[in-house]
Amino acid sequence: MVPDSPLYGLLAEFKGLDQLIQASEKMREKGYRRMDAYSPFPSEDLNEAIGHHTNPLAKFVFCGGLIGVISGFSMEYFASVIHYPWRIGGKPLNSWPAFIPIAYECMILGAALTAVFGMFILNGLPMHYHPVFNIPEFEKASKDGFFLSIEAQDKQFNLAETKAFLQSLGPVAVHEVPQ
Amino acid sequence: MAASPQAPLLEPGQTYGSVTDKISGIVLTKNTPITWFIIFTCAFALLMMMLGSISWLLIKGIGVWGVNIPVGWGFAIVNFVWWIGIGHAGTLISAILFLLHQTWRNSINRFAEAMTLFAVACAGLFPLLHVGRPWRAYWLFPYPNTMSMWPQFRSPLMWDVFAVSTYATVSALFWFVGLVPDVAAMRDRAKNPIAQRFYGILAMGWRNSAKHWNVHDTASLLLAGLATPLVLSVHSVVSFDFAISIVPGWHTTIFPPYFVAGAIYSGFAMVLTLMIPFRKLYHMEALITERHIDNMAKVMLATGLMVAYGYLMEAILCWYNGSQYEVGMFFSRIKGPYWPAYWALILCNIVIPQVLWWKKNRLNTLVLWGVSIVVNIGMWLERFVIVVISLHRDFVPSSWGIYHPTFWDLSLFIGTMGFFLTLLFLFIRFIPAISIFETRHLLHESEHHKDGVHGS
Amino acid sequence: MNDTFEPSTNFKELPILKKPEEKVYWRSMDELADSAEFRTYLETEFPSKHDTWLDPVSRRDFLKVMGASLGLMMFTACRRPLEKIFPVNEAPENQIPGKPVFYATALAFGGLAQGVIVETHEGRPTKIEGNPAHPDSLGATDVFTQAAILDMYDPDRSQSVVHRGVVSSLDSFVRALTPELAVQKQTQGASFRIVSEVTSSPSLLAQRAAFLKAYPKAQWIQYEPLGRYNALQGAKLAFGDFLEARLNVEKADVIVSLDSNFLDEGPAKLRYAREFAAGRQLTDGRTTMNRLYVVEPCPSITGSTADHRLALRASDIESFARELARALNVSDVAAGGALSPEARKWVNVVAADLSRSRGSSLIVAGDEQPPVVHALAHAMNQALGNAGRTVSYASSPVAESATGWQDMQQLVKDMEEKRVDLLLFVGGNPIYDLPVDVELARYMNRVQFVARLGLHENETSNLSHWHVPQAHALESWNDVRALDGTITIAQPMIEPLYGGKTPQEFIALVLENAHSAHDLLKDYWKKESRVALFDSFWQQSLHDGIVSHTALATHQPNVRSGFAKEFSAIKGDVEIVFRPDPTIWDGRFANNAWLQELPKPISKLTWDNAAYLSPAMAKRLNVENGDLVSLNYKGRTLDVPVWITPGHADQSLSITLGYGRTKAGRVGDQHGFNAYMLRTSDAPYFDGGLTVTKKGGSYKLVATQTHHSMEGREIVRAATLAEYKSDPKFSYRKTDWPEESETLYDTAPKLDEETGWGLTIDMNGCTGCNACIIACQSENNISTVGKDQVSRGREMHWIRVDNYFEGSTDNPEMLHQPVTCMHCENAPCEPVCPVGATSHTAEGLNQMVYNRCVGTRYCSNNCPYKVRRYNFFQYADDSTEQFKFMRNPDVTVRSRGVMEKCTYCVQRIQEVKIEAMKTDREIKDGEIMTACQSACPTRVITFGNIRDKKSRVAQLKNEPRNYAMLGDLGVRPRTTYLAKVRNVNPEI
Amino acid sequence: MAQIFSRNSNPLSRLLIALVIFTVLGGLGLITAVYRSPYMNRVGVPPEQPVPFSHKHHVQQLGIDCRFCHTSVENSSFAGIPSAKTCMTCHSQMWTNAQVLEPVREAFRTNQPVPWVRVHHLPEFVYFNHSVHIAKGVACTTCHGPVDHMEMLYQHSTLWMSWCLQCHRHPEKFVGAKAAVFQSNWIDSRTQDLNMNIDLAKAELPDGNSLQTPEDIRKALVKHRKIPNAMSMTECYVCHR
Repeated sequence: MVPDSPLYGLLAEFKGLDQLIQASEKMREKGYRRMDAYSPFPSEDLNEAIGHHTNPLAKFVFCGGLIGVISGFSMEYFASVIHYPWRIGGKPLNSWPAFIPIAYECMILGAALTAVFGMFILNGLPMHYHPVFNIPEFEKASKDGFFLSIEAQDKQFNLAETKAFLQSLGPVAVHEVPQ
Repeated sequence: MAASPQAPLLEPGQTYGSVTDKISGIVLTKNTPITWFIIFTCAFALLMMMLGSISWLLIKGIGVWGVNIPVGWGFAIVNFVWWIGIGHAGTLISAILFLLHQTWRNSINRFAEAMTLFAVACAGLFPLLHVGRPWRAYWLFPYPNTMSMWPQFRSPLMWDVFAVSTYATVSALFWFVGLVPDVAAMRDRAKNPIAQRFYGILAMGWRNSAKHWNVHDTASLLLAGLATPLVLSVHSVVSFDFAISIVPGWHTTIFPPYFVAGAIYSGFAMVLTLMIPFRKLYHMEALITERHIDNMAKVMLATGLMVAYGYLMEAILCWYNGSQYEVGMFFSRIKGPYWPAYWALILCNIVIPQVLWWKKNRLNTLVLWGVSIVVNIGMWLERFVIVVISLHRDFVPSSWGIYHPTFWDLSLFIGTMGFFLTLLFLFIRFIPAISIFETRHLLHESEHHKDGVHGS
Repeated sequence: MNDTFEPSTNFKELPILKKPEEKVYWRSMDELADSAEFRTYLETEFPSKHDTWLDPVSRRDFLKVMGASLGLMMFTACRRPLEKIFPVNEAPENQIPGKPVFYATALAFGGLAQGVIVETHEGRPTKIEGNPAHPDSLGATDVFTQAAILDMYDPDRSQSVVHRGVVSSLDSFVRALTPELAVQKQTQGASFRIVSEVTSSPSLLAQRAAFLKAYPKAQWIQYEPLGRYNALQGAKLAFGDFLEARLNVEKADVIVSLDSNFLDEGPAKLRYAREFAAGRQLTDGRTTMNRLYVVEPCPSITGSTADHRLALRASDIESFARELARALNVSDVAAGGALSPEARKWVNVVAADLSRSRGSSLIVAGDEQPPVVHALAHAMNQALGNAGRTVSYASSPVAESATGWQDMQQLVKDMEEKRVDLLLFVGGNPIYDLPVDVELARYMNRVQFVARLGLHENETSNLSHWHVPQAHALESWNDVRALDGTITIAQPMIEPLYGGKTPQEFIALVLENAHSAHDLLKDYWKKESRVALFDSFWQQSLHDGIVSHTALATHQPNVRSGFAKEFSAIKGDVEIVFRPDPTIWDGRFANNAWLQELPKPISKLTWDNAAYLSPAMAKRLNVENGDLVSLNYKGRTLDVPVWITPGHADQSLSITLGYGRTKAGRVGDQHGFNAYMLRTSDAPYFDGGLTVTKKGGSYKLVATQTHHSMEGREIVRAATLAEYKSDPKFSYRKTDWPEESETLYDTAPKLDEETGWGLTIDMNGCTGCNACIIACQSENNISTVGKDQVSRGREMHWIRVDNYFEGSTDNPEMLHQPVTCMHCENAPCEPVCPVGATSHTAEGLNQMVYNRCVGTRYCSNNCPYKVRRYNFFQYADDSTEQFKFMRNPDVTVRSRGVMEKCTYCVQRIQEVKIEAMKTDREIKDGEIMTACQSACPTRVITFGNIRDKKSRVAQLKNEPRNYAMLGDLGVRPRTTYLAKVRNVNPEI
Repeated sequence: MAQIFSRNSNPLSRLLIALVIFTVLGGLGLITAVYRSPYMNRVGVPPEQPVPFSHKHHVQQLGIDCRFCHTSVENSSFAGIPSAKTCMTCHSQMWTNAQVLEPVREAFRTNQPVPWVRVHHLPEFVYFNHSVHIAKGVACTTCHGPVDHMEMLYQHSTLWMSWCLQCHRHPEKFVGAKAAVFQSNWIDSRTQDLNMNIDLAKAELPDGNSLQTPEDIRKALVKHRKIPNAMSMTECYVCHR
């Protein structure tokens, strides 16, 4: 880490989830927005508190599935009815009941792919470098640590004040996070 | 079920830290248990045998197997269906139980999902190898070509191609999504720089932030929602390979449900077969408690009964439709040249598992382990009965024949087991076999459950 | 794993014009024959099992090039004989490359002619058809004739003159022979013997006369192990002369066969089978049919076709014949031995039935029965006034061979006493197939000079000083008579592959007037024919395949009496019966893979013979199929596996000759058991005094069909004539014919309205002779797979003849059913193919595209008739040059991992369709014939356009007996069957 | 824990992902391109021949008819390759001692074939029949291209199954006047239309003169010659047996 580099923001560590939740709520009341909270397991209350509790993934997935099923069936239809029709066992060219399974699988595939890649994109992953990793204690975030970060970009942000306010929320420690 | 006041899902006295360290410890430890090396070596040897018999098959042709006319499908298809079926338990545990908020799944789903992947990998080999000209197998995929030819989409085998490949892809992605937070944890625990980078790259910079968790939860939920119908469809499609045909003993509408039930049955059996030794080997009693074992045993018993119902229905339907070919096929099952296979199947899948009615048997891991193995055998026999017995005596008596598996049939089958175990043991060695973050979550909830804040 | 499947190391890409970087040019057969690769080809495993990752090597490019070469070479370098020959449709000089040319010729079998028409492509014979103009073919062929094509290309044929095992040359042979001849001239050939196969060739017999003139004290013996000596001697007994009985089966209403397999054995079997079927055809409103009684020990094709069959020990046939003759008041016939009550009843019933139809009945004696039975048959026919009506007599074209059996014994005696110095074998294999007590082999070394002319270097060549390669019939100029004497001038299709000599050429060397066979023959006929315009006579004869007006005159001899005065019964309670093998005859076809793999008509065994016995006898011996038993007979022992045969006479054990060859070639060696080791000169066909003991241990016998019960399913439908008359539609089931409307798929593309191919098989005429199987194999380049693969259920025949038993196991009814691809309109195989390798044409063909097939075998699983065949290995031998020449260029050779099946001979359909399209004309009914159809002796297979109501096949499908096998599955098969009708006699 | 990855690892990883996607797609594209290139199917690449025979010279300049050498094209599946004799009919008179013709003379003397290199090569499982195509009015040049402009003969068409199917699905786009099948003006000078001699076609049709556009004429020709419909013409057995 480079101490004299410009500041990314502040990172406050808390004792437990409940404290983190309260702190996050306080910060929001204070008008801070560009924050994020870190906990070793998902917690809807925390998401509520910090304000990350909605996302558009479901809509994307729906579209993905729709594209999948349509392209799947139209491929089958084009192949067996339009492009090269064969007489097969006295069955119609457009044997749509027989086309259902493949169309169905295509739908699932389309939807699932959207879900996974949507997740990564919405989370801005991969992002192997992130300032918060500069703080050695942050390692606990994937074990039993509960953190709250405020970015310097936040218009409310003022190093001294913010730090002081954070201190008032009873954290275990507050770190300055370099870029 | 999670809320019921019975044996806990976690031994008391666990903390976020302790569970994290315990699980990641398995992977990050310097000293791998010697048993791991022993089993891995055996598995690897078998894998080599598989490669050997595959090469022989490719050099010589399908004829090295016992298949013939009328029995055009032999071990290859039997094993394919068997492996696919085994795979299904993983998806079921991770997806369906997830949707049903069965929190007890948490400590076993990672393991089960991994099992799914590897089972599907084994299964996927067989359709490819059993075609006469594997070097032409790409014709099974629709792609623009200079022949302006297309696959024939009415064929259940085409449905298989799509179903199985979709299934493999989706399970792999689902598994990876669940894995990301844990490899992040590994990244943070790892001391050795190579390990750090390895897990670091896999973790893709996961930060456990509320933002991440939020989207991650949605994604998991959606994937579970997709995987559930997928797993049901896959084994239905596999059953269509038979149900769509006109062969007596294949041409029946009960196949889809009863194949799915059978798949889950064999899947859970396989989970137990692997989980029980694993639990012992890595002293995971704290995380994989008797409760898990008991629940899985119950699921096995239930699905076992469904399968039994399936067999009964087959007999009744065959009597009911009264077709002489169906009746003939049924009698060739119970007293034809392959009668031992049929009766052994009844013994393994219906009679023996009834011991699971008694709790003490369910909790006696040794008994349970034995039963689970028996069920695995039984389910393999079921596929053998369906594939071979139905084919060997169909409509025209002059063409009746007999199928003798050859050495290469067996070696390939056993070889895939080696393939499966090799992958599994690599997984156990390098990837947290139990979902860490879900265990933490479970711990958190159970604590709040004690002071009655939350319930699940 | 079986070791017959080791990849052959010397795989060579065909010489073809393909890509610039791999220019290899094929010029002519002899260049090829001399090349080193060619020699190595001959070493390759056969049937060669060659694995390749490639699709079949470009066989047809090779032929395209051959076509090109022909154009380039103006036919001179290709192995067409330089002599002018005259094809059926056009002369070679205006032969069109890429188009087949057809030539008429004849193959000799047992010395008598089978008239054929041979299809040749660019000078290579590829397919044999019957010659409709020939009296003993009538357009049909039998299995041996069909398989001759493979014999000709057999890579194991002898390639060069051999002297004491060392390759030599014809010149040195002649040089060695000349002094010997000189010596003989002094002694008038006193110690000079020639042993040839039976022959009716006028030119060869003329040479024989010339030979005997030059060497008055010499002998020329005509010997065949299964020569029809009994028939000739029987005629001698009855008429005092070697006459041939010529049957007119069609005219006969009641036929009694005394152990005669006349539908499948003998020179005129094809004609007899045709007439027999015609005599019981129930189509076009006919309701009368002939009735066939068969009395025989072991089930034969004739027996299985009979309306009534009595299983009687061969030794009791004579007694039966005597009783029957007495019942028909034939004068002074001594009574035979005691008969079973059943047999007695038979005598009375049959006699009554015969006398009801005097003049229109027929009694036939089997070639395996002693002369007296034949004489009795002649006497009975005369007594019934059949002579001149259903049977007529003429002198035999092979009369000169009548004493061959005894002559051979005399020859060996002479050799033993050193009275033979110069011995020439012209074909044949006496070392192997002489009776065991005629010890030729033992005294061979007492002869100074032994030479043999033969197709293969076989057991006899081994013990001869010289071996000279013989030209195959398809490579030879020859003339040969049919049973009725009609002469065919046989022309070669190709010059001898290995420079073989014809018998005429060989004898010419002896007579020291060496000429080419062509000149010899032409000169002979110039003298014989005495026609003004010889050239036009010659051309006409070659073109037609027969020389007109050469049939021998018939006459009405009187049967002498008193030949049957005394009767001597055969001792011993268990009898042994020797029979010709239905697929390899006396062993001469042992190296023919097609015939080895062809299932025996009744047992369905392949690649082996066995001891056939009745279920009852098997129970007493406590043996199963394949268990080894020891046969003790006249102090000799042979261990053979048994095959339990329902309908076999009890206390009788029959075994076929021709197996157990030791020097047949790579295909024929070490298969089966050599029954000649038990056969003695005094009892050539059967004898009592056999003791059978279970030996313990067993031998792997391989049959293509193991289950002979129909399990109550209506696969083959049959009724009696009475039932048929009362209900002509007895085989009709409504469920077999689902209405067009009975479908969920009414939007399916409709099939063509003008043309729809279909096939019918009239079970009433099918004798189960297997001719269709080999015809199909030859036409469609079907591979043989070897015993091991057959045992795994992987035989490749596109058409099979199923054989079902009904009724008691002691004497069941037997039903033969040929099964082709049914070309179902709703074919179950089609929807399950993932790559669309099998689909349907508008004209109703279920097409199978080999080059698209990936080999999932799903189609075969879903085929209710199980007519699809699969290349589990690289069965097609793509490394042996000869087979590339042999194959039909119009049919793709299937590679490993590919499904194949009957196509209704689509290549023939396409050929005709294209010709018709070119001139926008209609295709005539009967213009397209499938291979099985054109081979069928009884003409029960009919192919054609079912949409054309006037076509024969459409009419047959309207017959009341028409039924669809497994029609209730709703697959709407295009191949349908006409149910079988038996003309039973209620009194039995 | 300290940073494992440097600051610029983020753009790097994104770049990497993009790269992977690109290589996969690009790779597939490349394979397809190569497979369909003349390098693979030899279209337009004249092979080395033992004798530098010029179709241009013989057809265009000397005006020799196709059938003079390819004798069996009208009645056999195989068009026929001329024998040395055919060559010598003229070359015994002209160019009698031209070095290039030595192989031909040698072949004529020794009765051995001239080792021509096959230009149009079909797989052995494809059964193509020249005569019926000629009979239905598919001109030589429709498939063999401007042979009369070829110094050295090369393969004009891909001979892919898809290529065959074009015509078997839409014969009305390809058939021409029967009288013109052997004409080498493979582009009609006036209509600039492929193998379509309007006048001859009209002459051939009963109601020829009532028709105007080449399209109509071709449709009429297809009907007139009873060429089956697309679905029958694209059945497997038409070409594979």
